[in-house]
This record gives sequence, structure tokens and C-alpha cells, in this order.
Amino acid sequence: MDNLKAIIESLLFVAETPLKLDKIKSVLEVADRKAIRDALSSLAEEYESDNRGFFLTEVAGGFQIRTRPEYGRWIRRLKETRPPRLSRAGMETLAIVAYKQPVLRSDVEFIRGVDSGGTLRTLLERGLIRIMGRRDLPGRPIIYGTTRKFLEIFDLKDLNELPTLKELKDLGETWPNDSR
Amino acid sequence: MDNLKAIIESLLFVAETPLKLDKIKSVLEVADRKAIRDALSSLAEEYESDNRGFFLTEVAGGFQIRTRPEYGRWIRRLKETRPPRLSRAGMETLAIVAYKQPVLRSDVEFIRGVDSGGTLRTLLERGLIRIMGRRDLPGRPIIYGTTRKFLEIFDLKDLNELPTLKELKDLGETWPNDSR
Amino acid sequence: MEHIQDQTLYQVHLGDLFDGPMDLLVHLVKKNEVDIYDIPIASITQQYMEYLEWMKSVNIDVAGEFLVMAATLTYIKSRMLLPSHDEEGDEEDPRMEIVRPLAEYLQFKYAAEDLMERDRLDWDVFLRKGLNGVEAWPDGYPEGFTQVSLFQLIDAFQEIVKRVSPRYFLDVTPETISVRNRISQIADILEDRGSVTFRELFDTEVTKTDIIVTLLAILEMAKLQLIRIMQHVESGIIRIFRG
Repeated sequence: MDNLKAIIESLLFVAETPLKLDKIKSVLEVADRKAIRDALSSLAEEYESDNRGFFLTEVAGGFQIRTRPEYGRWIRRLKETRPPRLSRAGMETLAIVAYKQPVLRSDVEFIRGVDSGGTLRTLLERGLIRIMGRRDLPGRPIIYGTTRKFLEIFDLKDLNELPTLKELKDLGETWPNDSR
Repeated sequence: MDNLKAIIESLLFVAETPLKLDKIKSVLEVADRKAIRDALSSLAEEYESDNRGFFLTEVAGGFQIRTRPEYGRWIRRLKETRPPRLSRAGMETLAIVAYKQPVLRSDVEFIRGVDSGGTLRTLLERGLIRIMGRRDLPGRPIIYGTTRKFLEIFDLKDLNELPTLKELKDLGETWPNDSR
Repeated sequence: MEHIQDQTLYQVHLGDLFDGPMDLLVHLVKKNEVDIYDIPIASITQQYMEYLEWMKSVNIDVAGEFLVMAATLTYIKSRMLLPSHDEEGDEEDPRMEIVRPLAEYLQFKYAAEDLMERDRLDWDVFLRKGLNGVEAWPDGYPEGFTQVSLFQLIDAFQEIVKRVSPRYFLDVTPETISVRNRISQIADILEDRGSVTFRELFDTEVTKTDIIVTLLAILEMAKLQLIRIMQHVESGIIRIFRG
């Protein structure tokens, strides 16, 4: 196929979610995964070297074109974006679900020391966490985990990319920001 | 301003409608219209000479990046594989089938209070529900259930991931400061 | 009357200031700049109590969790005052009861901050989206249709329940959902293969619950005549066919 790179670029340009390599393969009916991979890396390099306003990133198991973080402030001005407020409680709960998944509501509440139903619900509605199934315990409690959208929003290829939790012994040296 | 061209490119990339020159001017607080115009022409030229999958066009009084028409067929193929969109009635009916399956049309209509034959047919055509069999009742009414495609589209491992009413209620209300 | 209304108007929940007792405790430990593995328990407990008192004095509703923590702190403080029974000092520091959960909680507080520092979508980085589909997307979707997510499906479900009586959905419980799920899976197998042996359906079961769920699914399917259950005359093997 002529112009494989340009065609892939046009697909990346219109895709609403990260585009998986297999998806590109099946849409273009190209047997050669390596050709696709080469086209993708060459696009990524060109965006760098040509100093484009966007870059190609691998996120949530696929490829996606995103604007450069250093231009975020201008885009926020254009879009009149208000801060996507997730409360501290929301972020804490999200972090617990991300690191401890598959996790029960009672596990989250044990760590946070407070009722977390409302926060879990908010995260569910925002599509950041999902119901993964049920534990074989009395009442068949719901098991929670994070979603692909979580990976997309926090720029993670997959869950393995989450930084390891800080060692307990290192705690107490620096303190979390008290944004109160 | 450094990187004026790249910043304008990032704005063009995210703009949902053609971007007017004056809008760029006001967002970037750049007094010099000519500098913006130069950046725009230079972007347009680069997209041509670098054989990008998209081009810059002046349309409806503004500027917009669009994919090249010759790649339209590939983009349409990509879009065909997207999850279907459903009407309100479709969602409701699908929810009832998901929660109450195996279920008869008359059950669905009893709950919704309206004729649901057309909606069920649409869901069948889209492969979201299936005919599981027929009841041994006068008229041999059809029994409906959801399909594997339904699970795929809603990103469910199995139906156990559907929360019950009681569970939704137990989670309580969302946090007011989290909901936008 | 007006006076009472004023009071409720200014009522604040402690939870609005601190997400919970752990959050308050972190704040105190941080404010005092102490090592979490060597918390001056008497002083921290006192400050914690003062905080609760202050909250009460300004009419803040102190949630039960805060009181439970207050009791725990007081208990630890009293244990610290008792001489150790073990001469060799092997006995665990009573403060560990609070240090361990505090340390774990802190880990996630840091993790949440790390997440916030990443290049977040729709804040630091943006996608191209929301185009009305004129270019390269000519065949759009019919008007009035929206793309769906699981939560929208659940929303639709809740809307119906609001409109009709919830009693139509009394039979929707985790248990019945698991039976419905199994029915759907068996229907999948029959769609693919036409028939399956009774035994095979139990091959993958691991727990007693799973076995009961499969059995209930088969019974329900037989009742609805979605399946026929036949036994081979000679081998005695029971096979399930599509109804």
C-alpha cells in the first residue's frame, strides 16, 4: 500500500480512543505488523524533529496523537476549560482502587477509615473505575477495578506503568501536599 | 512568543470548529496578525510537502485541519467498527432485557408501558440481543436475551458485572463537589 | 424559629474539612513534623481531641469514625503508660496499631499525588474530538442517538425503575444475575455447538455456588423450554439440546 504512513496518520487523527495495532491491521488489511510499527515510530520521530504541536504516544494499549503538555495552558484558554475537579477523597480512592485492584468497597474503607460509597459511585459515573465482578462471599460483594479511561486520562500504557508505591520507611521524610 | 507555529498547530488540532484568525489572536494575545498568518501558511505548506495524512484548509471563515479526502475510505472502515449509538428507548429496552433475561416482549412492554416491538427489532439487528427460544404459550412468543456482542460493547466480562438496584442505592449519593 | 434555622444554615460537616479521621491524623502528624514511627502519642491525642472539641463548639457534626479513632488513640495512650510486662522488651509498641494503617494510608495519598502530576488528559494534553463529522465522516449517525457506556445503561435502568414500581425488579439480585449470566453462557455454547453433555457444564465449576448456579440455570432453561434434556438409552449420558 502506498502512503501507509499517511493513511495511518489520518486514522490516528480521527480515532476517538487509542488505536490498537491490531485494529489498524484489520482496517487496512495489511498483513505486516512490522510495517505498521515502523510507520508509527517514524511518525513519532517526525513529530519530535519537526517540532509539531502534538506528539504520538502509546496509551491504554493503543496509539494516540495528543497535544504537547507545554501548550496545555493555551488550549485551556481556547476551550475555557475549568479544572477537572476530582476531590482529594476521589483521588485517594482512585489510587487505592488502582493499586489494590481487584478490590472491595470494604477494603477501600478499611484503608481510608471512612465510608467511601459516594466516592466510588462518582468514580464509576466518571468511568474511571468499573465493576469487575463479584466476590464469592455472603452478599456477593462487588469487586472494583480501574478502566481503560483511567489509563487514558493518566497517560498510562497499562497498569504496570503505575509507579511503585513509596516504601514505608521513606514515608515521613517528605509530606504530601496539604492542599487544604 | 517562541514556538508560535507549534502552539497554533495545537490549537487547530483541538478546535471543534474552524478557528478564526481573530480567535487565535485573542487566545495567544499576539498583536501581530501577520505572524499568525505566516505560521498558518507555513503549516499548510509543511503538511503538503511532508505528505501528511491531513491538510490545513480555510473554511467557513476559519482554519481547520482535515484528513485528506483520498483516505476517506479507510477512515469510514475504521468508523464502521465503532460501538453503535442507541436511542433512549433502545437503552431502556436493552437494560430491561439485560436485567430480566430470558424475557418476553410482553414483559418488556409491561414494564416500559409502551409498544417495544420496533425497539427490540433494532436491538436484534444490531446484534445486541438474540432470540433464545419461544415460550409454550398462545402465539409462541419469542424469548429474548443479550448477546456476546452486548458484553463486548459494554466492556463486560459477564453479566455478573451488572450492579443491582440495591447495590447502587447502597453506594449512596455522589459527592456534590465532584459532580460537574 | 429563625434562630434555629440560622444554626442549621451554618452547620458544617467535619468531613468537609477532613476526609476522615486518618486524614486529620496525617494533618496533625505533619503539622508537628514528627516521624510517623515515633509519634508522641500523648501530644497528638490531645491535639486530636482539641480539634474535635473545637469542631463541636462551632456546631460541626462530628461523624462516628472520628470518635472511634479518638477512642483508639486514648487506648494507645493508656497502654503506653503501663509498664511493659515483658522484661526483654519484645512486646510490640502499642502505637503500631495506629502507625501501620497510617503508613498504608499515606502511601495512597502519595500515589494520588503522583497520579495528579502526570500529563492528564483534558488538562495538560488534549485530543482532537467532537467534530461534527463533515470531513471524512460523511455518513454520521442518525440524530437523537448517543454513544453508550455501561453507566448509561445502568442510568437507563434506574430511570425505568423511577418511572415504574421497583417491585418489577425485586428479582434482580446478585444471585439471580449470576443465574441469568449462566443461562446466557449456556445459550452461547448451544448456539455454537447445538448440544452439550450435562457433565461438561459442570467441568469448569470451582465453587459450590457455581455448581448451584449452573443447576438453577439448567432448570430455568428447561422450564422455559429453551433446552431439551435427553438421556442416551445405552450409555446413560445426559445431553442438553437447544429447545
